[in-house]
This record gives sequence, C-alpha cells and structure tokens, in this order.
Amino acid sequence: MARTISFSAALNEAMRLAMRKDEHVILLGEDVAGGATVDHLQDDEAWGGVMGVTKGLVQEFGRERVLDTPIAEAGYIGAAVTAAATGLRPIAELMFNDFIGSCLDEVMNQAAKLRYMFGGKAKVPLTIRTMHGAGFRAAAQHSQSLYALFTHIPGLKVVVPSTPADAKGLLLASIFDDDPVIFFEDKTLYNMKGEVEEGFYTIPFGIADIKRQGDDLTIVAIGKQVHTALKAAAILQERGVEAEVIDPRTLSPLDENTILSSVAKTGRLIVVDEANPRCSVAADISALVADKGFDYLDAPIKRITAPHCPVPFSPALEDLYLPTPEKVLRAAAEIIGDETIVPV
Amino acid sequence: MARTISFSAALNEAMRLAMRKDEHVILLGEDVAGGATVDHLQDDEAWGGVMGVTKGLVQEFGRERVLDTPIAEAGYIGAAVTAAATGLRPIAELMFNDFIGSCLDEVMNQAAKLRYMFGGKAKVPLTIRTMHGAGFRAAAQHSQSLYALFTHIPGLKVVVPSTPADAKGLLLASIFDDDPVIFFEDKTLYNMKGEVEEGFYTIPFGIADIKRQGDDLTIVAIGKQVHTALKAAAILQERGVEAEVIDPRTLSPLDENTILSSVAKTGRLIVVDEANPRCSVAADISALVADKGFDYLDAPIKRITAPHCPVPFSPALEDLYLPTPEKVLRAAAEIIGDETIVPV
Amino acid sequence: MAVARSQSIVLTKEKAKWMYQKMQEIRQFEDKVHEIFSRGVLPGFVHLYAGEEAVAVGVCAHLTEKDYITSTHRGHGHCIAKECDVNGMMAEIYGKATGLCKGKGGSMHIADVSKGMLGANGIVGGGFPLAVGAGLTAKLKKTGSVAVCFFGDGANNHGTFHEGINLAAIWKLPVIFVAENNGYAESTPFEYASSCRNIADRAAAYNIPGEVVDGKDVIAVYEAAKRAIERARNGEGPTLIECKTYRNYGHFEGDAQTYKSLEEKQKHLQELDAIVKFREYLLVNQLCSEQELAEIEQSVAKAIEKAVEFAENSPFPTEEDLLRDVYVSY
Amino acid sequence: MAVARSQSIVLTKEKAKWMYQKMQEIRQFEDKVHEIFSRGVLPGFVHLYAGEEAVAVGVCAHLTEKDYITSTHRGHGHCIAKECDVNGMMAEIYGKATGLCKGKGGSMHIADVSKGMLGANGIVGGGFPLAVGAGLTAKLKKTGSVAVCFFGDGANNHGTFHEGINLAAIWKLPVIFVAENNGYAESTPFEYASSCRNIADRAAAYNIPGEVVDGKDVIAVYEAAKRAIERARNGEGPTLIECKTYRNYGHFEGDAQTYKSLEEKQKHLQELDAIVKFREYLLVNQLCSEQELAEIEQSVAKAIEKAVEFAENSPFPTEEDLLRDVYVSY
Ligand SMILES: Cc1ncc(C[n+]2csc(CCOP(=O)(O)OP(=O)(O)O)c2C)c(N)n1
Ligand SMILES: Cc1ncc(C[n+]2csc(CCOP(=O)(O)OP(=O)(O)O)c2C)c(N)n1
Ligand SMILES: [Mg+2]
Ligand SMILES: [Mg+2]
Repeated sequence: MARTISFSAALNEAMRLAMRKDEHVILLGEDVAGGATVDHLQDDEAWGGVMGVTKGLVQEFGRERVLDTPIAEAGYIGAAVTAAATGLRPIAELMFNDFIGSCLDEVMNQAAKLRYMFGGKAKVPLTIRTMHGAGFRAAAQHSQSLYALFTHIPGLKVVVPSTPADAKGLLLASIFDDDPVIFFEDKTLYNMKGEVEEGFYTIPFGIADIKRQGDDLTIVAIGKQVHTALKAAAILQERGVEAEVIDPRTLSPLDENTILSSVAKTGRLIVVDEANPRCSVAADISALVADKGFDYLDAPIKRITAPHCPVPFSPALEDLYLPTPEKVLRAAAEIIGDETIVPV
Repeated sequence: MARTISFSAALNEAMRLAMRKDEHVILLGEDVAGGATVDHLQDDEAWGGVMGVTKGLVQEFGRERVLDTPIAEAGYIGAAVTAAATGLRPIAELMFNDFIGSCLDEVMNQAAKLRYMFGGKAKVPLTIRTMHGAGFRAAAQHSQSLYALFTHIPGLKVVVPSTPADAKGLLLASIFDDDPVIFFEDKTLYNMKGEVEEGFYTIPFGIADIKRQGDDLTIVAIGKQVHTALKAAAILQERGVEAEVIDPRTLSPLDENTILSSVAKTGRLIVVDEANPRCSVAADISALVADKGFDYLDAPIKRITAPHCPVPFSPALEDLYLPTPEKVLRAAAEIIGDETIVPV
Repeated sequence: MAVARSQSIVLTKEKAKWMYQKMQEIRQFEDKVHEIFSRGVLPGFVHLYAGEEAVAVGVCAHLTEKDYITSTHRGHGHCIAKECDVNGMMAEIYGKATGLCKGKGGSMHIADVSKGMLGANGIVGGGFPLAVGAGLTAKLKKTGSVAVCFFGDGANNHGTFHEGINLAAIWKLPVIFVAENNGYAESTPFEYASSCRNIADRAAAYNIPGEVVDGKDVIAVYEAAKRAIERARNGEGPTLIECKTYRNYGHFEGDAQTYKSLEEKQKHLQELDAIVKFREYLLVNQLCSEQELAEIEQSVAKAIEKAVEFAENSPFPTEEDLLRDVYVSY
Repeated sequence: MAVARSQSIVLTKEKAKWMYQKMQEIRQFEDKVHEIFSRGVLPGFVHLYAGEEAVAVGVCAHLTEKDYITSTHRGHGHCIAKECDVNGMMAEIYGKATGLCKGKGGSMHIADVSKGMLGANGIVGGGFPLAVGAGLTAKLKKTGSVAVCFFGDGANNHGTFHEGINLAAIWKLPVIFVAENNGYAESTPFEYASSCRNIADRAAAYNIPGEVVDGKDVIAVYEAAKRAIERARNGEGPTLIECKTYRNYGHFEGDAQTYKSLEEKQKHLQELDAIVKFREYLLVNQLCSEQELAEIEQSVAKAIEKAVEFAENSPFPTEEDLLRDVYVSY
C-alpha cells in the first residue's frame, strides 16, 4: 500500500526496516541518535540527526545500534569500513558531503580498495549516507554536490535519488549491497512529499528511471535536478517538444543503455547536474554519448551545471548558481534550433 | 643556454631559483630536507625528499626555509594555506597524491575557497607539489592519478607537466602564481632527460603545447601519456596518418581553444589519460568537444584511460592497466575506419 | 586540573571599558540576530556566541591588528572581539554586497584578514592547521605576531587538533589554542565524546602548558591569555587554554535544546552570566561608574540598530559577482 | 616513563618454541627479501621488519585467528606473527596469482582476513580507525575478540591516532594500540617530529593506560600485551603500549640510511638483537635445548627457501584478473 510521505520519512523508514530485518545493521554518525548519556530526554526529544532524518531509530534499536560519534569523520567512517569487513552492515552518516575532506582516505584508499587489494578475499557492505546540494543558504562548505569525486573512484557505488519512493528503495538496496555505497541526499528535498509503498522493497542499481517519456530530446538529470528537468519538459510540451527525462539514480554503476537508447531515439541530449562543471557527472555522461552514441546525435551535447565557482552564500547569488528550467529551455532552444522555445 | 637534465633536476632547479628570487618562498613536507636534527649528516647526505627531488635545497636555504614535517598532511598542508594567506609563498609537498585523503579538507574547503568566501579579500599563493602515476609497481595506494578530483574543484589550478622543460617553467609559474596550484609530478618521469633552459623562466597557465602537428587526428594527452601519444603518432605517420598531439599542461585552466581549433582541422579526437575513466579529465575534454566542437566532428570521441579499477600491484596486471600506443592505434583505426592502422 | 579563577589584577580603565563594550557588542549583536532570525528574515545556518563573550574578549584584549585569530562556525563573537566592523558583519549575515565578504561567505565564513581575523569556518577542526600557518608566518618573518585558535569541545576530538598542536609544539610557534568548552557539540555532551576529563589535560601529550579557566570570568581568561601570549611572543611555543563556558542559545537557530536540562539552563542564564559578573566587578573595583556602563550599553544598542539598518538598506550582490574572486588571476 | 623490562614469567615450552620460530621466520623472510630485492628481482616498494620481531611476536602470541590486527607499510612481520602462510606472502610480494591477495596487493597491502590480518596499509595512520572498526564488531557481536593496531612512531602524529584512540576509549572497545617506535619515520627522527617524550605518554589524553616497553625484549612485550589484552577482553577498553625498537634495514629497500649513526647501527645490530637475546633466555631458562633451537632455525630456513621457490614457480595473474574483485557485484 502506498502512502504519501516525505523524502526524509522514506529514508527513516528504509533504515528502520533494514535494522528490523538484520541485526547486523547499525547506524553511526554525529548526533544520529543525539543526546548520548543525557538522561532526561523524553520520547523523541533526541535529535535523530541534524535534520531529524534518523529520529526515533534510537528509541527502537537502542544506543548499541544507533551510535553517536565524536566529530571524528576519519575515525568513525574508517571504523565503519572494517566493521563492515568483519561482519556488521553499518550505515555511517557523513552529515554533509562537504566533510569528505576529513575522511577521504578512509573512503578512497580503504573502503573502495580493500576488496581489490585483498584479491577479492573481503567485502565491505558499508553504506555512507550524506547530505548534498545548494539552495539552503548554507554557503561554500555546506552546499556542494560532490558525487563526481566518488564516481571517479573505482570500488565505490554512488546513489543519488530524486523522489521519496526511489530514496527508500535505493537506500534499502544500498544497505544490503555487499559493496561500499555512497548515498546522497539533497537537503532541500527532505520535505518533498511523494507516494511510497509500505514494507520492504529494493530498487536495483544500474537501472535508470525514465521519469517522463518523449521523442524529441533527452534530458538526463541528477538528484534534485530531475525536477528542474521535469519543469522544463512541461514547458517544452506546451511548445510542442516532447522531452524524455532520465534519472540515472545510480551514477556508479551507470545505466548506459537507457541513456544511449533514448538518444538513439531523440538525437539530442542535455545533462542537468548542479555540481561544478569540470570533470563532473555531466561531463561523464556527455563523454559516454559522444563516444558510444555519436552516430545518433543531431546536435551538440549541452550541460547545464553550476558555474565553476564555490557556492556563494548570498541568496541573490545562490539562485543564480543553480540550474533552472529556463537554463534548460535555453539549451533546448539552441540544439533544436528554435528560439521560440524560450519563454519571454 | 639549454642543457640536457632530468625532469627531477629541472624541478629542483625551479625551486632553487624561486627560493633565491624571493625569500618568502619556503618548502615544507615530509623529509623534503630529511634527517632533521641529525647532526652527523655530511654534504648532501640528507634525503631531499623520498625520491631526492628536493636534494640540496636545505644546504643552500637552511632548515628555516626547508622544513621537514611530521606525517600530518592535514596539519602542514593546512598550515601552508594560511602561511600563504599571511605573507609567505609556500611550496608544500604532498609526497604521493594518494595521500590527499588525509588533507582534502585543507585543499578543497580551505585553500580553494578562501578567496571566494572572503569576497576576494585574501589570496593564497600556495603550490602543492605531488607525485602521481602508475607503472612504479607501487600498488593501489601509491599509484593513482587524481588530477580529476582537483580539476572538479573550483578555486584550484591544476598543472601536469610532461617534459623537463615544461616542468621547470610551469613550476616557477605555479610558485609565483597568487592562487593555489596543485602540481603533479609523474614518478616514472623523474629520470627522463630533456633540454632545459638555464635561468628563470615561466610557462603561462592555460596555454596548451602542441607537441606534434598533424591534420588527420587530434590526440590530447595528459602528463606521461603525452609520450604514449607521441609514440602512437610516430607509428601512425608510417601508416600515412598525421596525428596532432596536444599537451594541455594545465588542466585548470584548460586551453579550450587550442583543442577546439585542432579538432576543427582534424575532425577526430582521442584523449589519452591514465586516470580512471569516470568523471575524468578525459571525459571532461570529450564533453567540451561534444558541445563546442560538435560541428567539427567526423567520428566518435575516444578515450584511452585506465579501466575502472584500482591500480593492481602485480607487474603483469599493471602493464595491462596503463594506456599504450597500441590502445591508441586501435582507437585511431576505429575512428578513421581503417583497420590496417593497427600493427599486427 | 584546578579551574583558574581571576586573582586581583590591574586592568587599565581604558582596557576595562573596551572589554565591557566588546562583551556588550557581542551579546547585543547575537540577541539581535536571534530576534531577526526568528522572524524568518535571515538565510542559512546561524550559530550564536551569546554566553561565551568572556572567552573571545578576554583573549582578544591582548591582541592587535597584527595578530591573527582563527575561528569556528560560531564566529561572530571572535569577529567582534577582533574589532571587525559590525555593519559589515551584519550585512554579511544578510548576504549583502556591503558585507565583510561581499555576501559570499555569510555567517559561517565571516572574515576580515585586514584585522587579522582569518575567518569563521564551517569545518569543525578546520582552524587548527590554519592557526599554525599564521604562526609559521609570524615566526619566519619575525613579526612578533601571535595566532590564536579558538575551537570547541567537539573539535577537540578531530584529527586536526592533534596534528595542529603537535606541529605548533615541535616548531615552537607563537600559537595559543583556546578551547571553548560549552559542554556540547550540537546535542552531544562533551563527556560522552571526549575521553579526557579536561581538554587542557591533553596539553601534556604535546609537552606544552595546559590550563583550565572559568570561561565565564573574563578576568580569568584575560590572565591566562596574558601568560600564554607572553610565552608565545617570547618564542617559547604554544599553550592550550580551556575555557569552561556555555552557549545561551541552541546549537544553531532552530534547535529546541532538549538535551539541556532546565536547571542547567537557568543556572547559566541567571546566575552565571559573564557580563553581569564583569559589570559588578567593574563597579566594585571602581573601574567604571554606573553611568559609564549605561552609556556603553546604550551606545552599543544604537550601533547594533544601525548595523541592522545598514544591512537591510544595502544592496544584494549581482550576477557579475558570481564568478568574481574565484581566482586572483583568470 | 619507566621502560618495562621482562620479569621472570612462565612461558610454556610450546609457546616459547612458537615464539622463537615466528621470530626466526620473520628475520629469515626479511633477510631473504632483502637479498632478492637487491638482485633487482622484486618489484615495488618493500619495507622490511627485521629487527622488530619481538614486537609482532610478543603481541600476537596472545591472539587466535578470531582476533584481528591492523598493520602498516612494514607489515611482513605482523603477517607472519599472525600465522599467515609464508608461501602466499612471498608469492604476493612477487606479484603472483598464488599470492595471499592474488598479486593485486603486494608487500604494502598483504592481508589475510581469514587469519584476522586486516592488511598491511600504504597509508601511515590508516590502521587506527580500521582497528577500531574490528573492535566495534567484536563488542557488538560479543565475540570476545580483540583488535591490535600496530603503528609507527611517525603514525603517532597523524590525526587518525587521535581520532582512533579517542573512539576506542569512549566506546571501551577491545583494541590494543601498539606503537613500534623505531626512532625514525623515513629519515625523520621521532624526537624531531613528536612533541611527546614517549608515545605512551599520550595515553593520558584518552584516560587509558599507557606503557613503555623494551621492544627488543620479547618477554617484556609479551607481558605488557598480556595485561592489555586481558583488560580488553574484560571490557575495560583500550591500552596504548609503546615498544622501543629499531629497524635493521633502511626505511625501504634502497635507503642509504645516512641519518643513522654508525654507533647506533652497531649497537642495535650487534648488542641488542632481540632474537639473540631471546635465544639466550630460552637456553638459560631451559625452555629449549640448543638442538631444538637449531632445528627450528633450519626448518625455518627451508620453509623460506620453499616459499621463494613457490613464488618463483607461480604464474602471474592474467588479463581477466584485472577487473575482477573491484566489486562483489557488477
Ligand atoms: C568536520 C565537520 N564535522 C561536522 C560538522 C557539523 N558540525 C557543525 S558544528 C558541530 C558541533 C561543534 O561542536 P563544538 O566544537 O563543541 O563547537 P560549539 O558548536 O559547541 O561551539 C558539528 C558536529 C562540521 N561542520 N564539520
Ligand atoms: C598518510 C601518509 N603519509 C606519508 C606516507 C609516506 N610514508 C610511508 S612510511 C613513512 C614513515 C612511517 O614512519 P613510522 O610510522 O615511524 O613507521 P616505520 O616506517 O618507522 O615503521 C612515510 C612518511 C604514507 N605512506 N602515508
Ligand atoms: Mg561545544
Ligand atoms: Mg618509525
């Protein structure tokens, strides 16, 4: 049975179900329970994460399985790597993806490479949940979208959901995957509502979701930008252009076929990705299509990304920083060769 | 006057000249002098870096300006950021680029963003020298080529030289640049010899070098892979194909024009980059051309990169991991549509 | 470790007034930001320093523009104590073009290098290496400057604490590490997250002096900082000072503070207020008259009102600012 | 801090022989690798453990396959003491398909999780958090296992030292942190890089026991490890043991070791050899006869010869291995 719940509630439910299903699933991170050793906390007064995403889990599963950590990302993320390799199935929360600077070694040189370096004789069933995304007025060190860094590193799987239903199914798949997964949550999506099935289900990795079908133009969009793409597609429809909107859902592995098949049909591609442009996922998908999909292409491949600058604090600037439906429309107009597409 | 010296000697000379020219230039890193507080060291017995690249500098400039550090990358790289912002011009050595895992925050969130976050009211004239590259049998944690991670991050400049002469001029330019620069040195190039001018000179950023001219095919190659590309080009020539080999030299800023002009002429592009493929510089350059150079293209854009796996230790596997002239030839044959190009 | 309390010392009248004024500026600035934030006017994350004034002021009372400080996400107090312009600060928090960082940094990155204020920092523990770097410049350029690193009890468990202090110690740099132990990192108590009883106990691991100070007693902080800064200026290396303090508001604006007990909150807000205490001290020791103090309070109130006005009337940055100042060149 | 030396204790004959054998295996393995490396046969960076045998063996004498260790770039000794197969080890160093890691890891990543050996590590300081993770599993799954983290004097200044020990301490995990203080990190002396006099002094910063041990005295190490491991198994949390030791070879093969003084080298190679000392101890205390020891020495020599043969006769991995085992799935 599906109900309408928030993105945040969908994630909470996924963790709850996973922890019920398998006692080896633990959750650790800064304030994921909250108020450790504070004895006057009542009911759900404990924080449950800085945005409340893990609220209530400590009540059900106790402080042995929902562990508050010191501010020591290298320490507890690194610990989660071997906790995974020695028999647990940890969900480690890296509060903001921007804090990867404090624990990249544990992710890049340990988690990602352990299995390979050991000749396949170990596995690392670790999920790192982390918040990303601009638009929250959180400035340069709390607003990045760093999934490209992780996608560059072999040995990691990278997930970026765009809807509550996907978030739940992908998080459950991540937790029960035997490889290290970095799971990105856009902080500005937490309150977004959507239909979500009750109970346990997983969404397999490497299967893109076609969020909207169309024959004239392919738009591949990442995370929250799926919604930017859908908005643009709705306006395009009014102007007689049917855009297909593809949400890869997992960046590593990437569903190359769905993207290539779509471009084979439409001949045109725009990638919408709010990360910085250089060596980005937008560039990666462009490169894929410029190689394997070259013969399908009728027009240049366009990328709508952030500019090559840090995320500015001022709302006035941050709004200019992010992709918008208008930017997508402008690119569409250019590659379709029809200026009338852009709204005036 | 030009002499033939090694890549390593060219770098050493660049640092020596910089430190002579400006007393604010200091050098710090693990064992960059070597044997700190050991009083029986004679002549040039001090290590001068793990590969001897900084040998002799401590003799000329003393231990005040050539500082051995503890194994504390976050500590001393972070210190170098503000040392730069408060009036020094530090060269910090990150022994292997793989160790960025221990200090990404200092590079990504501090060095790269400081100026922007402060509204332009600070500058960070910091150079981070670091070793990269496979082929040394140094295995997964000492062989990566991570320049894509840095190129993704706005606020950093990224330099990857391929010859001794470029290494010297680009390192001097890096040291005297007022922005943070990450300078990559391929450990397997240190012994490579080449003609290098005496005295002080700089090579400006954002100017690619056309290492070989040709009208039939453009090969853009990074660092050591420039030599792979040149070898492939020599074989191609025997088969009547003139390849143009472009060395961007700096990945950020990237000389888009030289690449685009070349593709305008040749209609075909191969990018050779030994880093892992996803979200790589190879992908970045492909994406650039698939957008701004689309109309010039006669064939798919090919990328010759490492496979999407960590660097294996075994020589047998590492040799398969790296790009080779043969792999370039195979791609050339494919996009030229002439199988006879591949040697049998 | 015993908690050092203030002994009788002689503050000049001028210094005393400066200190009282700065404490007032911080408190009133933060109370105002709190009020504006709760009206939904201000964007982003805001972490208020109210309650901890004695730390920033007691330390910065010894510093000049040539000395450096590194700060934290909770940086407004350090900014004010380091004499940054409150108009520019308020405008920054509003994201205006007239802000100290032209609106690009915001509350978490507020900075003024010309005042030696090397920035608030959104990264917990980010300041340790940065303070070391400023100390290195001071030492190598022989400027006589010192660098002060303010950090929280939460930051004391981050790896950069260890790397930064060890570096400063082996290089004998003029750096003072000032822990602001307000008992919590977000909702996590210090006692849970830290295996040490006092942060200052960790000084021994680096062979440097460590001292615990009552962080609500501005004179005690002032005295401890004096010793440490003298040591630093004399080339004797770093000191670790731990100030036991408390934050009057939540971790950030919007925090329900369920982890604090009622008694604890009342005790700190009512009995242990650093400003109330210092005010009494100034009167009892006849360093200031009631009238002088009232004048300071009022003039600060006016200045803060003016700062809000300034911020509200200032323009936002515009499109051409977006890509400006990513680099010095290109 | 006083350096603990061995007191008279009772080693069983069996344990004594095991220990002597493991020390011999390590020494002979490393001497052999040194010899082969100098002939230019072996690829890559190789860091030899010869000289430090007493540490790995004295600690691992208490462990079973269910206990974990994390190691360093200088990991061969830990591997052998944790009973990894020397044939597989040698083949790994040769990059052969029969290696413990199928040739993919090499000397710096040699591992055997089935033996509880969680890997050598190319990242200095990489092992601290990893040991904590193994300790966390042990605690939560109530397996009674312990995790030992071997690390160098250089690693003791890395941020992960601080984060890892603090975590283990607040969570009272069964982790033993064993410093192998061989006086140098590459060419940099411990005294220069570390602001502490002894690494064990830093234990106080985490409210855990810290102990300095003569790392050339395998019985002293054995005793200290015993205390720490008992504490750990009893749920009393981590201990920090510092073993003062020395590496007989250079930092890596090819190092001219100019930073070592002649006297120092001679003292360690001639007077302070841990194996010579333990051999005497075994004879004096009549735990082993001369003949038994000679037999061990010879059988080890044969085993090492066999390991080299095994490695040399093994095949290299092939193309299909390149992309295998990046992931469990896909
Ligand atoms: C590296 C890093 N980890 C986590 C955070 C999230 N965070 C911001 S403030 C904070 C608590 C800091 O506590 P403390 O150091 O005691 O400072 P206080 O807020 O009490 O002043 C945390 C966990 C961060 N900003 N940076
Ligand atoms: C994070 C990191 N920094 C630097 C290095 C380079 N490195 C390898 S071993 C070593 C010295 C280690 O010294 P120590 O911890 O004392 O161990 P030892 O070699 O003496 O056994 C250094 C600097 C590394 N591998 N990882
Ligand atoms: Mg705090
Ligand atoms: Mg050592």
